[in-house]
Amino acid sequence: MILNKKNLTPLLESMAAGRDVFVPARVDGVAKFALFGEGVECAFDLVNTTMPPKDLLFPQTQKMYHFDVDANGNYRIREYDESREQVVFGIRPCDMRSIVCLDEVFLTKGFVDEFYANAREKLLTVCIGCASAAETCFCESMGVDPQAAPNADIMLQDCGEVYRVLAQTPKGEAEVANWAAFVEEGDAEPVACELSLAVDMDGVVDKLEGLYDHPIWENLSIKCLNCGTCTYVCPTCHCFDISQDMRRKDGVRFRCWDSCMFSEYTMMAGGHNPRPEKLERVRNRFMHKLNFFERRYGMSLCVGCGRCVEKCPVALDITRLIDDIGACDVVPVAQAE
Amino acid sequence: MSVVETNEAAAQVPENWEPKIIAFCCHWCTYTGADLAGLNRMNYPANVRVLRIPCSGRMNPQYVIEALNKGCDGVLVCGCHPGDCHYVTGNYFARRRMMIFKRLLEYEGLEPDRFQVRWISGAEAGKFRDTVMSVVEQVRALGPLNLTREIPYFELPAVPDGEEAFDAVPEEVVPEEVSA
Amino acid sequence: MSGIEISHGCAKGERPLIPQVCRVVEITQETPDVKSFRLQTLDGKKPFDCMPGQLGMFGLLAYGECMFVVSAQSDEWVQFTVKKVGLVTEQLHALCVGDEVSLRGPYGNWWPTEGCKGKDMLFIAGGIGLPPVRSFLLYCLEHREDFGRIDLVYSGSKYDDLVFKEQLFEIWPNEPDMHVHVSLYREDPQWSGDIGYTAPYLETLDLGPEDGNRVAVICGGPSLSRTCRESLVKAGFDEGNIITTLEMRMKCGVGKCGRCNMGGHFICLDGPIFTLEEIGRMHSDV
Amino acid sequence: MTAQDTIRARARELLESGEVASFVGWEAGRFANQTTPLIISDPADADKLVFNEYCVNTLAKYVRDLVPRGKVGLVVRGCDSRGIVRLIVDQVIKREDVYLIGVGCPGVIDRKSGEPLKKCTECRHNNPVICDEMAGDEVAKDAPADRFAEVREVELMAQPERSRYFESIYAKCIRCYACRDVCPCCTCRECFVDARRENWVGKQNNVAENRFYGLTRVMHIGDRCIECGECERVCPMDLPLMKLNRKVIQDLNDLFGEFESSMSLDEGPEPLITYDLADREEFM
Repeated sequence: MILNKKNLTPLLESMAAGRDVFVPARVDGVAKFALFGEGVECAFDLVNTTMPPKDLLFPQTQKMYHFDVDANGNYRIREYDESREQVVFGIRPCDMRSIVCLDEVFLTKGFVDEFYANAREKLLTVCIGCASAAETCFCESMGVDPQAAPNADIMLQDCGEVYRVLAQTPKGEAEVANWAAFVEEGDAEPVACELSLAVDMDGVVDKLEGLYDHPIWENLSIKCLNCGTCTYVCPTCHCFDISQDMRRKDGVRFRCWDSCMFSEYTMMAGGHNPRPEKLERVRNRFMHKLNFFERRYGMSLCVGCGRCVEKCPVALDITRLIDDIGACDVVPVAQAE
Repeated sequence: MSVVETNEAAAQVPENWEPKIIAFCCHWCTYTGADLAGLNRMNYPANVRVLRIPCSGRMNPQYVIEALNKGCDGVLVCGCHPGDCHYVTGNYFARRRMMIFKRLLEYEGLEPDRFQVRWISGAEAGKFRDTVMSVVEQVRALGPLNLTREIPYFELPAVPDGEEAFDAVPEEVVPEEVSA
Repeated sequence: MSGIEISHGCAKGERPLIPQVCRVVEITQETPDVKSFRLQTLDGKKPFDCMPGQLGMFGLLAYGECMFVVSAQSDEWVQFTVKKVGLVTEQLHALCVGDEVSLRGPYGNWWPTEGCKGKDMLFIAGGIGLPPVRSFLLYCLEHREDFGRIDLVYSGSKYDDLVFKEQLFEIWPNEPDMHVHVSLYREDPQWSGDIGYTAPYLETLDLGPEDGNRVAVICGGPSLSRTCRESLVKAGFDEGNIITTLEMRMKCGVGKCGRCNMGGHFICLDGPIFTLEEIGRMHSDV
Repeated sequence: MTAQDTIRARARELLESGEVASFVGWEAGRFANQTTPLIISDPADADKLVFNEYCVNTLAKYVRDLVPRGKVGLVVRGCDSRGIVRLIVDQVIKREDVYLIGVGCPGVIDRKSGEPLKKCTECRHNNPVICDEMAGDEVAKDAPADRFAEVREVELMAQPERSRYFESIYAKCIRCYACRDVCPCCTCRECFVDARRENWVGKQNNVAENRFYGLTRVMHIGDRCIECGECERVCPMDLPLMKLNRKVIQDLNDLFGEFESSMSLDEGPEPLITYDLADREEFM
């Protein structure tokens, strides 16, 4: 099926009837996913937004439950459920792959995080393939096809003037069914997207096992500022902190994004901090991206979107790290984990 | 419940709205002046909550922002007259810091009357009362502070109005018999 | 490697971050800065049943919550032993009986009670490290016949810091085939016993590995566990027979907030109990 | 001998002679015209050092972590040298901890747009204020038109409009603290943000907390700000942070006399940590 780019806007208006539709847009100069409505002009020309779409599933500050004292003086806890029907229209294949990583974290291993699970069920993902890539994109090297997203509900492959519509899940088929007014029959060839940046990932995971005390981390972390920019613009970073807002007797407990780069992230009450210096934190972050997550869930936590390469104040570049690791002559010690 | 007050919501004035004002008073001069005002049975509106600080030099700008975020509509900082400071130079530093901070807050859109600084000595009980009255009137005229404040703001018990509003001595609380 | 088998990532549960409101039914003051709290749900039942060594996220709704080991349990309450070190523990110490607290759990894995059957047990603890070790010790004492000789090596910095003194000096020494060795780091007027740090004190007791039949359980501060591990390995212990419980800052308790990671493993979900051999394989910056 | 060759040669000499334990400069990044900071201690790496019009980062703050390893060699332009002065005056490092190779700065070009960076168009001191030696001659640069133009532009707005303007700024902030971590004035051992027990500012990201953080940071560095513009450059959300810093500098200059912070090691105390009996009196 074909969807002509001209009738994107009427399609969005029809979809936005009962639901919140989020589209990539520039709001006050910041490229992020904004609620489609008046005053928001979609920016589908953007290769990718600065702020990742993880904000829809895992908001930066999310109220978990409200507690207050009920009639007979006992504490009462009432959960918030702010999840509602949402559509993210125009998400890119690399961000779709990041949603797979977030699903693994929040929905598996013995505990299902119901805040994330509720939001995830009610989210319809319409992924748009990339016809052109930015200089910092390296998704193909991380196993992501710029024109395909297997776990998206609907895949719109960019074919120049039109999109090729592929409904990939029952939910997607149901949605495409009522797109009849905008879609016509026919087929089109998706535009091949060449990436200027590529890294060689094979062997890196195993090599990292033996590199824990290698000076490579020293040279890398010495120039890092330890700010939280890379973790907050990264689509797959999922660390959070839990705290509460009080108002005399009642209050709200919320969870909010946290960054492994902050100094008090692992600071214990007794004053002991297992990761006191920049070296341990930077090493932990990149090991988590390239090795730890792979060992635990079997997929890399870096999807190659290039946001951290783009936004790092000191241009500390994960692709150069991968190249340096490749160049290291440490014999890969395959750890049987 | 944490109340998200956006700009429009706070614009209309609820009918029995009373301005909430915090006065940071320096322990040696203004606090004594306020005490003297109480001694002389001078009546001033109870909208002002007095907080004692050792010296106006101890006035941290963070207290002002926290007060505004937590729900106050006006902040008053009082200290000793320059030269009277118990710590000799406390109010000189405070004068500079507060001048800069006042301009910064006005630059950020806070109405000038909401953040005021006064030098009030221990003997000027009248000046303390007049300052408090004028601040309360000015802030009442400005209405509620319409900054976005997602921190839950304090809802202190409604201020008793009418003439017994000023005699703030609570009557003896008679414990009724505790039922079984 | 005939090491002890420990199950990992075995905690299950739904609505992981939502606590239940519990009531404090009994508070015992162990030392000037350590208290034990017994908790029950509002309607008087046991909040959750858990295996020895599992953790619970115990805290106050107004101030926050921290992860503690369930130091003892019965069929009506669970007990947590809390040392006053930070913001939340300070508020916990201000609690009185009948107050309401927030509790969620059980989290983490448990002591390998099956794996250690029939072995001699050597428990090593330092200061506030005794409660986690005690949860296993109490299990061993309840199933005394399953275990061989039990030794407890416990040390603290001051006499006041010794936790569970009553059990330590009156009850446990009289248990069959159980030997309690207590030492203090420094001279203390109230103490006439041994003086010495845990690792050197351990070597003076010459508790050998009994060619694989003795299991060592360590819990204490970073320095204690490092020095004791070295002295045990030097004494000939096989790394698979040394079990320790690790500690890091925990916020979610269910392996999602990414904070307590040891390499790819999360201490709150896969741990906190690991054998030394497993820790050796992980990238540890504890 | 271009400035870059001089820097490379001097860096190699300093490292070989052991006079300097580590040397801080820039190296070429992966992409065209991209540079990234480079810290070397091995003389052989000296050839990686580059100096061109794309050296975006200000290097002063790296010295703080490197001083424990020994004396640090550093390439300094106008903003870097003022950053070093700031660190010395704030007693974070001592003058003899650093060896400064000065170089005149023609202004840095943004590698994407090709025009000079905003912070360089507004730069008024492009030649090093202190250095041990000069690697190239000073570069004359005409002073920018109006230092406080953007501040005045905000001041002319009406009060409600200004309030909404700053609320939209604070609504965009994601609290990544890049502005704090890059600023040479922000060198507290434990920042109030990390003092979790005192909990000055919560971790949630809402307008109220962002305003608290933003205003506090401006008041902490207002009188010591060296106007290097790095906080604005590194902000991932492109917040106009210099509008706040420059507002405080403008008021300080108007009220307490012209003061240019971090210009020399023996300059007078900053305006907010001193006082004058004849200061303007507004609170009588």
